[in-house]
Amino acid sequence: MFGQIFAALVSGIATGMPLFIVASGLTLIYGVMRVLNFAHGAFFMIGAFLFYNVLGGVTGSISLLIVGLLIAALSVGAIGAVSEVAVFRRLYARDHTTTLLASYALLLTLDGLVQQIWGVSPRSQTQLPAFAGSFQILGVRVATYDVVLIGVGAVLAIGLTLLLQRTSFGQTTRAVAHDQTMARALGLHARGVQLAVFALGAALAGLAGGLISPLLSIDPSLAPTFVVQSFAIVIVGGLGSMGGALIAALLIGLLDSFAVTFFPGFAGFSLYIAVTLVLLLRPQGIFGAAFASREA
Amino acid sequence: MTTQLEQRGQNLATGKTTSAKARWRIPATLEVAAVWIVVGVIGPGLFTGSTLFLATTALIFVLFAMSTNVLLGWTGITSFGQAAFFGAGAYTVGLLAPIALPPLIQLFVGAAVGAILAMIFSLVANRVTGVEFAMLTLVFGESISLLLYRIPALGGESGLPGIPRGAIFGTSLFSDKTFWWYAIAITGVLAIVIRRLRGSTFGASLTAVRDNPLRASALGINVKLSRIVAFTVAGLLAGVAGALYAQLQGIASPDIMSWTVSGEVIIMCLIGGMHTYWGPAIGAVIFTVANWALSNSTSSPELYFGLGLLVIVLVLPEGLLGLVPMISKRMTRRQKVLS
Amino acid sequence: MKKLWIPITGVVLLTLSGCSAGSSTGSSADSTITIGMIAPTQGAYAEIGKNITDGFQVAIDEVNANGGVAGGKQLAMATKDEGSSPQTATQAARDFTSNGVNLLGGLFSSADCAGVDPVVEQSPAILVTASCASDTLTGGISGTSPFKRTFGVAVRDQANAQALAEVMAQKFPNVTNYDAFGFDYSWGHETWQTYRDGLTAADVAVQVNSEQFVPLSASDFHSQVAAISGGLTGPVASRGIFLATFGAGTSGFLKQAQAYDLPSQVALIANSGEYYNVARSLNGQAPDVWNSYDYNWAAFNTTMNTQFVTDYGKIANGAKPVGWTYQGYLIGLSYAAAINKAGSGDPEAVRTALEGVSFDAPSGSLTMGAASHQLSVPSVISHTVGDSTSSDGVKVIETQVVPYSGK
Amino acid sequence: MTAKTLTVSHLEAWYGTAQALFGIDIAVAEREVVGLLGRNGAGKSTTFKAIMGIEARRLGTIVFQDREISRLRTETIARSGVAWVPPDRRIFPALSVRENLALAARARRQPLDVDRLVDAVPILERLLPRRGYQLSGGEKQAVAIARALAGKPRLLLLDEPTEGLSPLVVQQLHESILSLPAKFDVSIILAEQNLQFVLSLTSRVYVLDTGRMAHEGSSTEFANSTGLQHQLLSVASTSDSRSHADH
Repeated sequence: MFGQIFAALVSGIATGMPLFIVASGLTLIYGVMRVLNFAHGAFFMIGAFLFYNVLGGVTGSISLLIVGLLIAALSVGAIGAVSEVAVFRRLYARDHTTTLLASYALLLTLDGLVQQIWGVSPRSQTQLPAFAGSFQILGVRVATYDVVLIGVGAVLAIGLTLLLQRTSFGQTTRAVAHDQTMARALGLHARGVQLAVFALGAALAGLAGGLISPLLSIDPSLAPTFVVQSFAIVIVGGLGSMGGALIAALLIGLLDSFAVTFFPGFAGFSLYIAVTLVLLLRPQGIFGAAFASREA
Repeated sequence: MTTQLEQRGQNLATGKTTSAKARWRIPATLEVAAVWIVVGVIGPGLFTGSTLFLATTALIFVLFAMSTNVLLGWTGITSFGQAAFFGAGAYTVGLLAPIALPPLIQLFVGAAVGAILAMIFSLVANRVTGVEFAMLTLVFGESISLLLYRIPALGGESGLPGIPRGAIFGTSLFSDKTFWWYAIAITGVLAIVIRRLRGSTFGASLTAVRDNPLRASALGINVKLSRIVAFTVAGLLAGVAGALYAQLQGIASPDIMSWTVSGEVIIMCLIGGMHTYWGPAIGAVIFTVANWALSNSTSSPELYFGLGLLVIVLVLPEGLLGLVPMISKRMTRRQKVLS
Repeated sequence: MKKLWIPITGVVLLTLSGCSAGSSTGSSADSTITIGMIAPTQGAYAEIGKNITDGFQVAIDEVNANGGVAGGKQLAMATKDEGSSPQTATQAARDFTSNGVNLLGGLFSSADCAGVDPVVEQSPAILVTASCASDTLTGGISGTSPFKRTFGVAVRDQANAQALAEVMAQKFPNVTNYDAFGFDYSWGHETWQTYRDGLTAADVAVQVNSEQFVPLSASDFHSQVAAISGGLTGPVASRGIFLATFGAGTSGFLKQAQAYDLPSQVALIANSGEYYNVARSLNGQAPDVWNSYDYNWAAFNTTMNTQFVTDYGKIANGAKPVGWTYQGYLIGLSYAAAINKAGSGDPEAVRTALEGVSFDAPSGSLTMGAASHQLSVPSVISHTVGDSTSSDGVKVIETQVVPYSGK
Repeated sequence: MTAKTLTVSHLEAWYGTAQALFGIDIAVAEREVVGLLGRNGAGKSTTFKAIMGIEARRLGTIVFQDREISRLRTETIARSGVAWVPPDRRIFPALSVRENLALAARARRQPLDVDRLVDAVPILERLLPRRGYQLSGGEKQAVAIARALAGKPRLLLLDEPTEGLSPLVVQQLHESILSLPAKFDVSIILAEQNLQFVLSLTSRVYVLDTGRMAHEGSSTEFANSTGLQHQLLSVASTSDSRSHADH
């Protein structure tokens, strides 16, 4: 029994951390611009395809892996920047339905573009030998790459929190997030901040796509798969809260792994149950509005 | 800003569009009836074979889009779960198929199931609004659609095929032409009902709720109740649309419950313009036809569809029908205020 | 109101452009018989759709090169998108018949067939389906097809699972501790059930460790893989994993299982459903897998098979045909044989001719059941492993053909 | 007259389709403090927003330090040296007071001179580590003024600074504002409902009435003319059109 619980705990964290990595960019963008971006899934998918393209399906060395990730993140960041200028910037003043739909339209567009560029055949990215395989800890088998992902997720969570809390960019970002007009009236380049945040959020999606691609079939059906989960994490975590997103992702991962282990019948529902309960009991999310608390 | 919204709200309540300062006016109900009769008569002449079938599909989506717009355009509620109520109507018809009830009764039951489901959901979810509410509707829709695979009676991925169309007043709906007339009659009656609702005090109270919930409640409107009623009405009409759809297609399948369908119906409203009566209807027709035409004429319809949608969202915030006041304004008033 | 003409004009233009796009597929000359293929051309299953239509194209190219059908007539293919729902598939079928194309083929999903079959039944058209292998759609069990106008060339899902169970029971009688992983819909559940019953019937004392079912659209199986990995019991030689998945589900599971070294901790991984394309996509890293489906290119040592593999390679950059390609190919051969037998492309005549028609195929002579409307295709058990030195990254270790049982 | 800091000519502005200002003229000299008076809704806040380029569409010319700014973006106007203190203060709640100040200084590429700000606004010293949401109304006002000054502006637009403050705090504020032009080399436009507060701080006043300039003259003259006061400010109420600022 203990072994099972421990195993579920470990696999829950291993399930949740990749979700956090995907959702972190979405959380960032939502926190500053209040945009729930459907196209985030397409950003993720493009990251996976680019990573595959750079490395040709084989991950030779750790430096190549890093180069691949950088290229995926930077390129997708650039796509994000273009989307911000071409689409989202024009919609910040509009209601959230319009923005959601615009991002959905962008998802469709990018999805179609990916099919045009890469075709429809699924691809596969081989794992770096150093990260392949698994080891045992307290009788529970743990995949080496899961440990890598957990590490990356932790670094991202800490790094993003420091960026937002400790740097001048973070201060400016939080000011723009809370009150764009006042920030501009002080002389802050709100538009520049929004552009930077959108690009950074997209880059995080691209990074996630590259990072998680060795575990997935890389094909055009990838775009929507993480969108609903990422939305759920942003909502459950408390809109825009990075810490909340981390906890929400881990919570959803743990719920899923415990459901799979102990209540297989509920497995597919765990995400929905979590979201429903959190929204009904605490509509502002676990860490409601911690990013930039609103007075109203 | 507020005044503009107010103005729009009043226009909406009285059924006027900003452009139409017409000296003469056809009664709104008559206008709707006339359009439906004209379309109904022209339809079978203009369309044959599979295009008539497509036109019937479009007609049903017109009803579905109009029902969704009760939330979206009238009340300002975003729901990403309307497919659940549409699907509920369709599956009701599928489950009733073995009993061979008359088609109209099937529609009534489908409407009731859609309405009850929507009412229960909105009662539970009532304390949440805005994006969170939209998220909750998405989760609700996805959970319901997951149930289709878990409850064996609902047929899993194959759904409930082989639904007969039945007969009405002794006339079989088997041929696509008779079904067209049937669909025209049902959607026409409901379109008139929707038109009347829109001009009623109920419609006006929804507009007030949309524009300013605080002021609405200060005016004595029960905001929560209005939202629940709007949601229930939308669920009821979506249920009818879904039931019709199942009768037309002869199958209730799980894909109609997917969140993409919920997204598509919102897109229909947006394409046409959600602040006009005709907007969702025109959006539904364009969407259905464009979707069909694109899927067989290009290898990546998503690309063109996405681009088209982006253009509409960015350039025509009030949808295609937003063009009408834009053009008439440009014609009558040349002078422009510098911004 | 008076400005309504703008959107209306738009609608009319769209309608017209749609009509012109669709109407190019009518059977133009008497010397050509057009068959309308419905298959996914976009989205997640577009590659499968391409496999099906490519296989069909190879068949009619071969037939046409050999002098055509019914006294020199050429076969031609028109395609429409199956979409992702029975509604789009049905609309495609209606569009074909409206344009006078009444010989239809293709369809990937059983759910879509469930929607299309009744529509075809009420139309002048006939339909030969590709991978719609659900039991309810053919006369597989009762011996009589529920639809007079629909025929099937795919091995029934349960026949494949049954064949796999028989071979596994014979080769691995000691593998008794099973974990199952499948798509959470009836195909997944029934395939696993059939396999399990098949093992039991062959006197294997099956013990089920866990059953994990995931939505068709899922791609992250961390929890399931971890649960299977953590729950393994008994010696390695007694452990087996059964996969009731295909496509991205299979490859995602295998990749995540490899991260847990799962393949090395079990004696066998068995999968019922098309797998070769998945093995190929894994860059030579595919684990050792036993699969059961309609076809493997290495299974048949006949000149016709060699011809088929060569001809397909020409249009597919040297790629090997997979089960779906083979199904498309069999649709072409079925139609060619039936049209020859009927002497014309008249749908009613072809329908009658299809019942009981026999023809040579890569796997030997096949017969379309007169009542069951089911082609007598054998199952192929193939044992493969990833091989980065092979041209397509897969090494076929062995194959075994399990004849059509007729049930 | 001394050199002009700001010259507003024929300023018109709109909220959506509704015109709110109908040709306003204002001139402010260097280190001058002028008052902007008017009934609730007369257009005082709109004038400030129009100068800052916030929300309202506008026509006319606004010359600030010899530069036409009426077509510039808000942030560019702010960077050129105009600072705005809105009636609702709008302190960033999640940031500390020091961060609020640092942000404003950095936006204008100025070093943050906390001592100088504390000198002008003494209560600032103990507030520095607090977060925006922890401040009282008077403290917020003090921080808002300090934040505006942190970027070393040449023109300060103070909108209803005494709104909702206790008499004691108003007194402190009075002293602070009095010292600003000399200490910070800044001109001030003070929009207020509190007539005595304005008249004791300014040399000249402008009085707005329903979007039009109704009176312009010296503060002493206006202080002595009860007729004018009655005519232009009679129904001054305490609540204002705060709802506009929330968008």
